[in-house]
Amino acid sequence: MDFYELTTDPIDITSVARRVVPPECGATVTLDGYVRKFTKGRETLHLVYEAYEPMALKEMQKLIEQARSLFEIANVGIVHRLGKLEIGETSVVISVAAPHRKAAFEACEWLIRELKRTVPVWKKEVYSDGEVWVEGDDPKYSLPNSTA
Amino acid sequence: MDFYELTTDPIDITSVARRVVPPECGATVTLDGYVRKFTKGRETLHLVYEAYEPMALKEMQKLIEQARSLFEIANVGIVHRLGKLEIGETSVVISVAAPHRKAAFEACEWLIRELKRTVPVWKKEVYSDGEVWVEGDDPKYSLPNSTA
Amino acid sequence: MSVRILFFGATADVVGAQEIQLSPTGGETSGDVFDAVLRDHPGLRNHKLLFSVNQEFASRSEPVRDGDELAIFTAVSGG
Amino acid sequence: MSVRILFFGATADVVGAQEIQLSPTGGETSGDVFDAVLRDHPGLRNHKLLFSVNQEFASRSEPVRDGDELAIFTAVSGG
Repeated sequence: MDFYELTTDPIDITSVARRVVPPECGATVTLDGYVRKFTKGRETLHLVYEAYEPMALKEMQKLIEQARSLFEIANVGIVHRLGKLEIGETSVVISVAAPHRKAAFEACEWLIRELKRTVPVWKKEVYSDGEVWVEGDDPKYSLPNSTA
Repeated sequence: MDFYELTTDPIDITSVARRVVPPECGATVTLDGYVRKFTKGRETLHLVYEAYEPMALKEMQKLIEQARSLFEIANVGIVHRLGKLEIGETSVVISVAAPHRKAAFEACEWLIRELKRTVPVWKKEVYSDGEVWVEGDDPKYSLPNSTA
Repeated sequence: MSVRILFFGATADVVGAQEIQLSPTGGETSGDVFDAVLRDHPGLRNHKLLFSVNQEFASRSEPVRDGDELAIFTAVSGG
Repeated sequence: MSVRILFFGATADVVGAQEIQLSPTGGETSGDVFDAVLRDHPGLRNHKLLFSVNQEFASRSEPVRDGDELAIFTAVSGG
């Protein structure tokens, strides 16, 4: 079973990885992204993730469908956390089970790259002296002409 | 901190992944290998893993050293389970943390491939009507001439 | 007719709201609506913007219909 | 002199022991010792074998010294 979720609760990697396991597969590859303490040398106190939730879920579902068409994989699980996250907490987990582990590695790497380009989630880095909404540097969809 | 271990206890993926996380990195890639129910259509009841333990630990250490020379990675954790494993239980976990996730994916994939070729661990598949020690099909070290 | 425009993260901060309602006279494209929002909130022009119509990434040329849900946001940064 | 020979998995099953001791007369290579084991346990020849000397993968030409720990095993299958 594939699944894709947004949650404000802490993410347990093991349970995500376990949920994608089918009996005929032997390997699961899991990407675990978490809150960095330092970004470009600046110390982050904590992060806040916000999502356009219904659209984010639709985009996650599309990613899984595309991954299935590109790679020979069995099951995919994606869980993205929202709300306030402390340093070191997991922000996203992507687990891919596949009959051959090479496909699991390739699909997992593709999924995290595309998730960062397409799924409408934004993170705010909070420092001791301010905060900033991070803007992605490689969006998949071309920016419209915004000069009115 | 790198680590490499053999254990007869169940492996918790989350704790393995968490132990390789340094504060300056943002992603960990984890390979989770587990006992298949079916191998080539034959139903496995359970597996038994045996190791040449001191040599296995040395080879795991060498793999980590080689991975460090090949990939830009921060920390590596490898835990291999020994003894009797039920279907679905994790036999091996390899977690790699890296500043850039591409290196983590590449190193993790390299490590599992090389582990299967070099670390002296053997698995016995137990069926309802017999059992067999599985022999690797791609050993790294060439087979010596064994004709006496 | 009436459409909702949603904002998230940086764009919600600029606009000072997570949602506004507009009442186009009819026949507008998504680009027309977004240009109208940018005239009211010129601070948005300091950002590279993406937009969506009914929860799908959109170009400027989508027809806008009564009850549509539009959104204006910066390049995504999840993961 | 005395050396230990360890067996694992399939090779332990063939030999019926996890460890034996041999007493080479001196000057033997690892290949000589392994050939001697194979003469005593010809069933090992049904397997593709690897061997190690002092916990390192070994060729046939390693010198064997008193107290060495040798091992004979099949291609590894962990993971």
